[in-house]
Amino acid sequence: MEQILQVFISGIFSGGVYALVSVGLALIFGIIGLVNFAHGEYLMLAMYFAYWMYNIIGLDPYQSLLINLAVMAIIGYLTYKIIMERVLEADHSIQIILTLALSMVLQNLALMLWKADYRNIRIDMTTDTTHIGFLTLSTPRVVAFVIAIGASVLLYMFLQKTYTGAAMRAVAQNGKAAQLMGINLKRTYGLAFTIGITLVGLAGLLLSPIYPAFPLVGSNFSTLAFIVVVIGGLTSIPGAIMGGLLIGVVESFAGYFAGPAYQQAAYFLLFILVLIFKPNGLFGRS
Amino acid sequence: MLLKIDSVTKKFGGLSAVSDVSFELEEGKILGLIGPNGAGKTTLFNCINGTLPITEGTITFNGEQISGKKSYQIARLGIARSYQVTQPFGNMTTLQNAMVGAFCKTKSYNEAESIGLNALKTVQLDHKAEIVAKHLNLGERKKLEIAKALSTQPKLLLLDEVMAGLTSTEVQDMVKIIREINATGITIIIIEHIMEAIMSLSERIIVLNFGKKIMEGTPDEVSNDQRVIEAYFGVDEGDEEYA
Amino acid sequence: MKKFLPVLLVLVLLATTITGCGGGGNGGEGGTDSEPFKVGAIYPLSGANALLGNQCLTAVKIAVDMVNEAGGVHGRQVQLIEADAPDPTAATTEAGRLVDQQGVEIIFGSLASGNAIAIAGVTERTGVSLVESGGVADALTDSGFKNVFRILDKGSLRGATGANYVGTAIADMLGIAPSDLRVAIIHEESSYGTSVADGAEAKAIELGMNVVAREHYATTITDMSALVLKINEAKPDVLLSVNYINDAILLVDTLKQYNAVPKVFMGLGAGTTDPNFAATIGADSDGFFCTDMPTNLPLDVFKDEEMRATVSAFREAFLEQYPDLLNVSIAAEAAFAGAYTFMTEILPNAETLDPESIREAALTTKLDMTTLGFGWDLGDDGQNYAASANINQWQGGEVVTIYPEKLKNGDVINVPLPIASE
Amino acid sequence: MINKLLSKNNSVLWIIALASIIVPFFLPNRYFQDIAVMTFLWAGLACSWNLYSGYCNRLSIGHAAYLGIGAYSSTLLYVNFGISPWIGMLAGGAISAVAALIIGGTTLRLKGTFFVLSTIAFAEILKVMTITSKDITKGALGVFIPYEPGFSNMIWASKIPYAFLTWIYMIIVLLICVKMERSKLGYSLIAVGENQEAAENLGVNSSRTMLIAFVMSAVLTSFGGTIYAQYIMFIEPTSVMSLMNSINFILLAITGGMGTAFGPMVGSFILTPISNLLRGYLSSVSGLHTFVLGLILIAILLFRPDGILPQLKLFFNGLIKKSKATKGV
Repeated sequence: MEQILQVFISGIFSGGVYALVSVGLALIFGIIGLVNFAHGEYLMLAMYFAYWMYNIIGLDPYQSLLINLAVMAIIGYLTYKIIMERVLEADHSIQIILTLALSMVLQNLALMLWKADYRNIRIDMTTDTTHIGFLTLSTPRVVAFVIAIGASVLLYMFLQKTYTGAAMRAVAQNGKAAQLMGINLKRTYGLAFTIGITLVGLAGLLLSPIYPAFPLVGSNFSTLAFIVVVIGGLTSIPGAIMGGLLIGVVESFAGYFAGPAYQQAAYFLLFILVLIFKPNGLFGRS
Repeated sequence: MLLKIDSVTKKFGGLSAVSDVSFELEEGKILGLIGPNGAGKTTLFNCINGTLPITEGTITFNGEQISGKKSYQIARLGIARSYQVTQPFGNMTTLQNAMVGAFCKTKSYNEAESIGLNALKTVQLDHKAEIVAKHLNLGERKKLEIAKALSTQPKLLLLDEVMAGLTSTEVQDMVKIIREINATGITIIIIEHIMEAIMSLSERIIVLNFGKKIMEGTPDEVSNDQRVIEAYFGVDEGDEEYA
Repeated sequence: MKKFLPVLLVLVLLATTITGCGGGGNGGEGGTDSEPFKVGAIYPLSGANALLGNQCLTAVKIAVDMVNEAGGVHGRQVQLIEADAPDPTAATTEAGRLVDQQGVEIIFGSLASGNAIAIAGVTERTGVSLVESGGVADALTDSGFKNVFRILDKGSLRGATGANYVGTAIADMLGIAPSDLRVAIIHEESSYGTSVADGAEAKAIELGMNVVAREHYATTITDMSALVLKINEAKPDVLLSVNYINDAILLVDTLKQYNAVPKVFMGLGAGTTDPNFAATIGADSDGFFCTDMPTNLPLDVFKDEEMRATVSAFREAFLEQYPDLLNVSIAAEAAFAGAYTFMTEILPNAETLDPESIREAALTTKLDMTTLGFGWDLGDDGQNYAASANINQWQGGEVVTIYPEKLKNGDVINVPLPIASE
Repeated sequence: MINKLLSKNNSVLWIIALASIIVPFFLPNRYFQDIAVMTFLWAGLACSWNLYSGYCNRLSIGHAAYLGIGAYSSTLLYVNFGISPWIGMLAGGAISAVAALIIGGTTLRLKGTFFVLSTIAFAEILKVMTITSKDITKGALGVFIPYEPGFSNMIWASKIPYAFLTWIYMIIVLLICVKMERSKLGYSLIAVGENQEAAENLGVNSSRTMLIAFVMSAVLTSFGGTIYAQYIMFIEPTSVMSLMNSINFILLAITGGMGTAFGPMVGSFILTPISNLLRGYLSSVSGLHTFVLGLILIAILLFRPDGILPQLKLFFNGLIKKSKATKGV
């Protein structure tokens, strides 16, 4: 029983990072309707920036948090302006392929600029553990979890309590109607994309003390984030959080009971089941 | 009786978009369907052709119960419809659009081509046969809607506001086309807001309001009926848009 | 049409680049009167294995430079043509380019066994030699290829060597009879991990040990908690583990976090031998075993003075290009050894540089020592039966060779590991 | 998106397709012949993908699964039981058909991105199954096909027979697509892709239409998988069933023009040689070739989202008009 609980908890904690990656995507997918298969590549970029900040200036990822997020926001905004804005109206298949091509470009740009080496950040906390009762928790994962959930909640509050947030929700519901009500559609889209990329950047920073940066590190996260977003019910921020945690737990249990080889297959299977039986997502409104 | 609607109700959640509507339609006739916005006219069409499952009641077509059947099955049995908001297959040519429905009754490409072409001739669109549909203007799109439906070689044609937005000459044109179609023996139910058109076309008219049938009669009876006048002018128009 | 112009422009630019490069490649100047002797190198330079692939290519380049400086092969300068093969399909095409377009006589490769087999499919036809110093899958030399020469040990042998040491020496040190010894096997799921783990499992069963768990995972794994909890459940005394570097570090971190470090950790090649392994994990790595080709041997192992100088020069040249690395990676050392030995020891023994003579020279030449620390003695299948795996142990951030006796330069420490659970 | 049924005026493209078999004979060596083989093969594969995804405008990013089924079925039958790959090819087709029926039956009704993601999911699950069913598939070690040339083994020493085989494969898939374009299935499929509800109202059984096309697409892809395996002579799950392979189908089709019979062929004729040559000649900087390839794709998508085919057609039409004009004078 203790073991099962331990497996569960470890799933929850890795799910925290998935949640954060996915919240960013939920924002982009939900509000702009843009399919971004290069999402994981921004995680990669953020991890590299964290590494360079650590390696050159000596700031650990937590100390360089704000600078990094600002950089990610700028990169996100530029991507939106240069590429995404041109395909807002395009067919989703064009968007998918365009972002796949973008991910090829970013991955290989990283390979060209920074080589394939694994860039580890080792801070004292990396292998620290926290004990609660019989439970063992990896400290950086706990920190990542807390910040991830905190950021997601902040985003949720932003969407619920501020005017800009309300405007974004209105756009998510019905872009044209929102435009008629005087909401600047393109600006709102740009903001949503920028926030989405900043959030995935944050996820990268939180991951960087645990996991090295390398050109392909983001490739798994793009598909995973989509799965979480769909399971969570597309536009729903709480849904994305719950979805992320669920995928973490499913992965963990599959790894424990069936073996790590089945971890990915398990969440893909869960995803297909959700699509078949609850196409609006487990946590979405019907 | 070609079509028999018996106490049909369609609910969305708690709201009844169509409630307890019954009527019958003889072969070869033109039936008008009017009512204010949100009265449930389009929803009724959606129920007849199987796009939406009905909540209660039965629909019988040609002696066969069709409620519960899928829309493509109903189309094959001989009910075709046009959409109020035109739905052309934008990247196909006008002729190709018309041919999709033709394959309903034939497997031969050549046969489908001639059926499609005939349908285009009927609506006077054959000169645009090779134009890609997204480049058509509104009037042409409305005609294409009818041609697509016609090419399935229906017994019953449901026309949903095919004249909305057209110029008066185009409307006259369309009235003529509908008459011609009817003359070939195809029964028609038509939803229309342009009163002169529907009054001159229809033999009988059914008036819906808030999903209920409030009256049925000849054009003359309908235009003089107090309830109809109230429905159109007296009461606030419902805000709910059902279909 | 206006918008189409940029696309056209890109295409035109590309075309010029390609023809430009092609022209340059063909007109390589050797500096001698005779035509250069062309050799190829195919490694994964992009994609998931890009890291080691690029290191291997660097090593081969250094070997070629050294050979050229010393006068080349049969008096001809060696011209190296490189190729990127992230997967077997690309390997086939690129092997075709090197063999049929560039006319290379030898291909050095290829890190991934799948690529090696795909390349062999091309080279066999024309008799071009494939000198393999990275791929360990048994199938490569078990499939009847005539011109594939593998300098390093087979995967199954490497696994078996590690398991054998566990079943004999380590069982003794722990004071547990092999039949009571509980071993768990973890491996990454590519052909590398699978073939080494297969060898280890077979040997462990042969020696009567209890294989209490065997799990595999994809190298893209980001959280090993479930794996570690599952393995820990089986309460192994010894963990036999085949990993690349990234996952090796993640595995040890996670083992430590869950206080699940077994009494003995026996790494089987690649990641656990990588200098970054100890550098990243720190002092806790003291006592972790790693079975691999001989790696980072002290220079005094090389009795031959010339060879000692060669190894030293290679290491220096390599680290110059990879200043971040502490030591030369084992993959690069093997790539160098394969290329250098073949060009300096085998080719001079071939009467001419045609496939038949090269093959004969490769199979008949016997060497006691190569720069990799073991000899050269190929069987008819092209496998180097002098190749062995060493049992090494991390001590103070350095790889210390424990076994075989002749290469031994330190004694075993930390059995059981001080950080082991219980 | 372009009019998908322009193939009436396809004579020039047919000439290109049929004449392309001459090319391998004029290529200077086996390397270029190899690129020609891969070009034909990928043209056939991309056309097979296009048969469902292109016409119906629903992307499958999981076609590597059917490539894998085709490759593994024939290879395992051949290596283990000596059954000729020609028969194995049919067996692979049958297995793919069953897989596509199951997968299609559960996912084809999904819309847009949901369908796309479900195809990725199924392909990944199949890959994991192939890796873990070690007893049958040899898992990650992959399967090596011994070199025993002969027609019945579908193995040849020269590249020319492979060029013929892949070319015939491409032509057959093209014929099927062109034939389909002039059939009830084709019209129904395109109509469903444009507007599913409107098509249903015209008597199109959309789920049946999609399922038939999906199965056809899977089976044809699987045939290509068998040829692929017999050509490379080594298959392993991580490369055959990789996401990158799945993506390649789409890249080729979209570059040429999705949903047109000849678009994917044009895409492969342009992109397969370019990507191979880029890899061959830009390998000195790791990653440069894929980077450049990505940039080309982004350029095409931003500036020519309908693919290159319409541009080609305009060009050809212009030529024809010109020649007519000169004749007229």
